[in-house]
Amino acid sequence: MKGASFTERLLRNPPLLTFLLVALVWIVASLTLRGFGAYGHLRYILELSAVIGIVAAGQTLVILLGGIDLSVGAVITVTAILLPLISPDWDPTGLVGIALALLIAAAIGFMNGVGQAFLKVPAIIMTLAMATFLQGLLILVAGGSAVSVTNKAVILLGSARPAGVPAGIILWIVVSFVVLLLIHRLPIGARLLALGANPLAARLSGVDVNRNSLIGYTLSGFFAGLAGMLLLGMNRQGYVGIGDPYLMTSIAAVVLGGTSILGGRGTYAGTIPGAILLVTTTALITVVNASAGWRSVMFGSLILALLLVSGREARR
Amino acid sequence: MSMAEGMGSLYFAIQRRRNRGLVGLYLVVGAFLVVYAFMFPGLLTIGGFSKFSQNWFPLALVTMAQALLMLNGGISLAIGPLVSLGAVVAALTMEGPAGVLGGLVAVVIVGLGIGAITGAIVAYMRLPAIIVTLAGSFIITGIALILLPRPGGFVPDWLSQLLAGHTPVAFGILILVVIGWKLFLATPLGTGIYAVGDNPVGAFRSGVPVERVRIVSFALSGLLAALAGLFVAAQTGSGDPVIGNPFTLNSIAGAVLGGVGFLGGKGAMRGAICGSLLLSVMINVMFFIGFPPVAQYVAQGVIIVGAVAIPEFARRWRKA
Amino acid sequence: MDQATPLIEARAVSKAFFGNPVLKGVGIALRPGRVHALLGENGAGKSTLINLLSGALQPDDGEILIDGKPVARLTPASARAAGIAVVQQELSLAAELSIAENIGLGAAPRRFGMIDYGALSRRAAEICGLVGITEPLDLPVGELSLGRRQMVEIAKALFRQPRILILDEPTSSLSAHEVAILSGLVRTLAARGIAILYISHRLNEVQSLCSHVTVLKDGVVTADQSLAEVDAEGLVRLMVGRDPGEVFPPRGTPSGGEELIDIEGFSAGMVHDVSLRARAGEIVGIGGLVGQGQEDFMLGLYGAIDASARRAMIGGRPGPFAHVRAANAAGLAYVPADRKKEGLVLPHSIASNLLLPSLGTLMKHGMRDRAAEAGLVARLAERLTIKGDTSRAVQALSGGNQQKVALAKWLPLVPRVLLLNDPTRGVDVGTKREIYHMLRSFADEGKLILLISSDTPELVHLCDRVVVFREGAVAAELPREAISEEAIVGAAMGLGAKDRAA
Amino acid sequence: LSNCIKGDRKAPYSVGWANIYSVPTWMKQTEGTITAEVDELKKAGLVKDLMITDAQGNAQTQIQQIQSMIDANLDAIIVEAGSSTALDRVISDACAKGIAVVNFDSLVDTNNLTAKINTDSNEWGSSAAKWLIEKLGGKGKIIVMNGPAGISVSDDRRKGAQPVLDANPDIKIITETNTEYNVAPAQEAMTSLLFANPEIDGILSLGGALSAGSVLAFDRQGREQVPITGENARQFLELWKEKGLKSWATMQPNWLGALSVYAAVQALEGKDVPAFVKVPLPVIDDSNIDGYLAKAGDFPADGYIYSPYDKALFDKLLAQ
Ligand SMILES: Nc1ncnc2c1ncn2[C@@H]1O[C@H](COP(=O)(O)OP(=O)(O)OP(=O)(O)O)[C@@H](O)[C@H]1O
Ligand SMILES: Nc1ncnc2c1ncn2[C@@H]1O[C@H](COP(=O)(O)OP(=O)(O)OP(=O)(O)O)[C@@H](O)[C@H]1O
Ligand SMILES: O[C@@H]1[C@H](O)[C@H](O)CO[C@H]1O
Ligand SMILES: [Mg+2]
Ligand SMILES: [Mg+2]
Repeated sequence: MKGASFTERLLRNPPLLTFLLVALVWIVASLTLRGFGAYGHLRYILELSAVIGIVAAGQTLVILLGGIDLSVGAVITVTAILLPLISPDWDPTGLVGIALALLIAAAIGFMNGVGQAFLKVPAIIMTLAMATFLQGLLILVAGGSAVSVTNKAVILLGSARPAGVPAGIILWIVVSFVVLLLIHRLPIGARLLALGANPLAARLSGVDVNRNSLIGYTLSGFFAGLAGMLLLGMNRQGYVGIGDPYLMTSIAAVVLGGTSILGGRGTYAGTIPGAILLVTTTALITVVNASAGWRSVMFGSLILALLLVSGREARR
Repeated sequence: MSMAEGMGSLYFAIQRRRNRGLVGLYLVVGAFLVVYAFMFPGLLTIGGFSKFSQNWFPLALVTMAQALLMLNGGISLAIGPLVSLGAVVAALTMEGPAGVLGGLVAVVIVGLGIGAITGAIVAYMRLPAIIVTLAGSFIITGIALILLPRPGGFVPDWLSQLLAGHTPVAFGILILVVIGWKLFLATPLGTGIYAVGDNPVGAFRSGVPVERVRIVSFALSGLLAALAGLFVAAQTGSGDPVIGNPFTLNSIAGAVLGGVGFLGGKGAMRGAICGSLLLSVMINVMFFIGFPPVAQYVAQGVIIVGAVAIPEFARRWRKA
Repeated sequence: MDQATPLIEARAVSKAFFGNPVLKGVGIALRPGRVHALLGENGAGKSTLINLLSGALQPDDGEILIDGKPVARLTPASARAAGIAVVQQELSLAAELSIAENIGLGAAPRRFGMIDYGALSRRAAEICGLVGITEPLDLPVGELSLGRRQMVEIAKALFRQPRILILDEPTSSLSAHEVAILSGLVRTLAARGIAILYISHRLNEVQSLCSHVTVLKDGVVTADQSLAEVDAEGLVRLMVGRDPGEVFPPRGTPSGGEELIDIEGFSAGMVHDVSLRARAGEIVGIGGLVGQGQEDFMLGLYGAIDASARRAMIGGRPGPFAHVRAANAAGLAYVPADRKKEGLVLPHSIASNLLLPSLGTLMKHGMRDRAAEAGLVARLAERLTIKGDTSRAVQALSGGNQQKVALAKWLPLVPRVLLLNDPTRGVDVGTKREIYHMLRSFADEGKLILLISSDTPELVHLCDRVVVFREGAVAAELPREAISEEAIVGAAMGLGAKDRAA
Repeated sequence: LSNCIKGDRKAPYSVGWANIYSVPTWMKQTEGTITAEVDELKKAGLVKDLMITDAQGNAQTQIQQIQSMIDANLDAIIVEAGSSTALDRVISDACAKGIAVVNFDSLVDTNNLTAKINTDSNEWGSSAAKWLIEKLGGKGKIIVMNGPAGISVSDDRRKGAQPVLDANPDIKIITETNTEYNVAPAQEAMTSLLFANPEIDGILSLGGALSAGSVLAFDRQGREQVPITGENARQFLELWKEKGLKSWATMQPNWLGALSVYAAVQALEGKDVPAFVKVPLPVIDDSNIDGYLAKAGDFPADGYIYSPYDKALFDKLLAQ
């Protein structure tokens, strides 16, 4: 559009805005806080963001299609605990274990989709119940204790740094590439968006609601599994509860990135800086010397302030 | 003509219709209550019923607080922290010179005030409620922790006895709250909650003060959550800065179980209240059946899905 | 009467959206007792002007006067206080609230600060009687058909006892019967001294009801005159600015093409035991009072609701279809009546909406071929004269242009059977003409067109055959020679279609 | 007779364990000691069944579950409290019904119960602080790692350290953290702190998993380890050995659970159980760490290596 000024265009581009916000926070923080802007630290922030970013990839898809996935935390935990347990000894590469674990994660997502599509259970209830269910199952399987990983590929994923770039970040880049393609360059992306914005019109336009919901939830399960695997690699240990912190953060990253929580509008391009923003904020608050209460207040206020900038366009 | 029925009959006819989609849920909840009463006949005594309803009461209040927002097209992730803050404020003020009355006033102000501020941010800045309240949840938790870094404070024993003793006062209050809600719904502002939730533009053009409705619903929701906190303080005799946190997810679960839609304008409060009752009675039934913790988690997941899926299937089956 | 002070007047108002001017120095004056028509093509700015007059939008420039006095800032509330009521083109109802509550929304009688349900019930009943709403007042509006919701919308406006009543395409989804009721009502209200602004694309209505007209074109007023000496053609000329030519295309001779629909004992929703055969090259009209199963019939054919049949060959494949995709695969396309709820993904761009059904057909290297898609969108926009940037949200289009998008999106799939549910609802006369000619040429190309219409003249002049539904069954099937308004209405009302046929 | 005991309950007894949250490994291990003890007592004909509830972290649910245990008229209730104040009233109710109530680890404020069994959290904090300060020669910059805010255990440990820190003004607290008692969040927080603080002389960690997370953060960032306090978490003890840390640790024995069941049954049997059973805190240092590590294989990877226990030990502790 020719009429629109630069700022106007910027304001209408939540992903870009969120990216600029991240840059701004980084610059201000490194000028004021010793050590914050160190290359190593920023790299570490990105590495942590990768986990959130990958879970939030699935969350983005599901939210775009008008749903929500409250089971991602549980799926991460399931993957992180099951992967070491099911990696067969005869496979030195560890890839078989990974494939199995991701299959399980995707199957859980698929079940969520089935609940949605065929049992007509609202997403929020279906996935919440699934999380509770998995919690019980896990205690049963793992007896509630942590398992250490010996899977070669997973350890490599958590520790390798080809050309100084942590493997987790590389994985995230790949995921981003795939998800952005999926949303913007494949028919399914447009179908998910249409479903999220108006399921009835989409159905009458020949979009198969059930099938696309199934695909969306399955992918969400898959990406949560992928994140669980990365987390396992970074921690070397999976335990019950390891995925819990990623539920709310994955949703927050999506919304901070300008995607409508009601579905039908947004892109993963916003989620990426959204995830970085969240981790950055947490890191900032951690180094402030204040009581727990004050730190909590500061964290909330900072999120709110960032939202005022990046979330402006996300009106209903 | 049939519609020229008597005066109040329109009101009751509207009410009757709202029950239709909820029959399935009523049956599920009823079945659970029967099973529970069968296993624990003490439920049917005054004392037993009192205790049961006291344990359900705060969940019922927060579910109403959540449903109120969801009907209006909003949602709050700060319900739990607000319960904590309500409990903290009650426990801190009631032991001071302000006394119980002062404490009550303080809790009411805190609930209404925080709710209204949140509502104003959502309504005027046009930010998504889910993330505003997520940020709010950290801020409110922080305030509760600053006010009362560790559990403590004090609520006079007579108040605890009154609200959470061996009489069903809490249940009575719940009924009053429901009546209050019905009265509110019968005000133009109350009807506006549905209209704004369903079709904000249309409501605006019909002369409904959309922003004011949003703010009022957040304020009332905040009030309910803070009052739930006051009750928790009375029930436990003290304040705890983190006690309310789990209520957030439970309030959403209760409301959605009760058929309240995510997008606004869909559902009824009675459904939400029923949903919260199911969540509550489920805990007792599982205990009396003697489920081990693992089975409790699994069963809970299955029951929740079933409670939504079974009525849906029944509906489809009846239609076919 | 024209000398009286206008109850409301807009002087030189302008309005732009995101820098695109929609109204440029427009003036209009509504006087008591006058039915004033506001005409203009789709997107001319009629609804926008109304939004200014009712306080829903603020003008960028110019002023609004009520009773001759300028008002600083008109809001919906202050407009209502000044006696202005609007029947919105975009329905402003809340689905979960009852008919009565909707009617009273924002203006309900109160007692002790609460809605006085007794008084509401009485007054709403009175008005419903006036406009012919017979459904129980406690029924949630969400359970009503589009046409009935429109009636509720009208009742809602009347409930406010307006001095100034603005009707934005009030009849676009009404049946003939409902239109008659409304016309009578409008006359009565005007006789009582109420100023009425009437927007419609049905020029016969305008002609019979209105005494004055303002015509908008490209954001400016091109006519502001009495309708006294203007005849039907003159009206069209006023609006289009030139001679429009025949509205309805000439009918050819039915070619006896391939049989594309052959159903027997077909049931779906409220439709039961319907039999129908139809061939390529035909335009088959489906008439009847609103809500007699016409829509269920189409949805059933389209696989969108459960259907059963003793025998069904649809598009050359055995039906009924279990899914929309199966219907699409058989060459069926469906254009719903409620374009906002069912036809379009409003917040998405025109381009995305146009591409939705054909996603996956334009692929390159396994990915969407953006260039090909852009070409397709451009061709469709051109063919249906959808002007402007196709990356705009379809929401921002005027009603008529939205309808074009809802139709155009199917063309790339080259459907053989078009199921059209009131496709010209709210479409301006010029565009209507285009659509009629397009439908005829589709038929000539060998497509079969099933057309539900609430506009009886459309059935009479466009269709090769009309099937009239009543209570979920076919009440009459009128061959070309037998089609007339009387025959259709008669059959629809259950007045001896069979006797006549005999 | 012990507190709450009325002498009209007869063996075999039914016992309830009201757990706040069953998921953390510490809890799993503790449940193991409880079920093992119950098996013993069953053999002795003293216990007939054990009911376990899991409040899923919700103190409000825990109240409800304890109420159900009262309703079911269990003979003994073992409580791992989700709030130091919230359960006071329901526990008092149980006590009034003659139920033996024993509370361990995470304690409640009320004394209306049969016994509280715990180590001394204040002493935990002060001993840790003393050791660290001595190690640092009374001077240096330290970071304090706490468990979750608003929880009495973490709060009590921190409080115990305060007087010691006050007495040593040359010890500077750079900053404090609050995280769950889990490795990953602790490691994440410490990593950020390492970037922000080039000079750190010691870590006052008040939880085993927190210590492990801290050590891992130092290790991953290639920073030289500093003196750190901790707990008998297997992972921490192993890191200590592996990295040759300068460390000190203590232990919150999981068999507090078993001891609680044992104490409850003793009380029901008419024995005199002291109202507060103080379990001494052991010191783990370079001199005895090998003894702990030798048994590591018997414990979960993220579990706690607790010292052995037997009836004799229990009797001795109960005889104080
Ligand atoms: N909210 C909006 N944002 C952007 N553009 C808008 C908006 N509302 C209307 N427009 C544009 O303003 C122009 C006039 O629209 P308007 O709805 O007033 O037309 P109309 O004359 O009522 O058309 P119709 O006969 O189809 O109802 C259209 O081009 C439309 O795209
Ligand atoms: N209308 C539809 N509704 C739902 N899913 C679809 C639809 N069309 C295709 N898909 C599925 O979406 C994914 C990508 O779509 P794509 O169009 O490339 O597949 P396709 O099967 O080649 O499509 P088509 O059926 O149009 O030939 C595939 O898994 C495809 O099966
Ligand atoms: O619809 C609900 C139910 O009637 C409930 O019992 C109270 O609030 C109303 O809004
Ligand atoms: Mg219009
Ligand atoms: Mg129109």
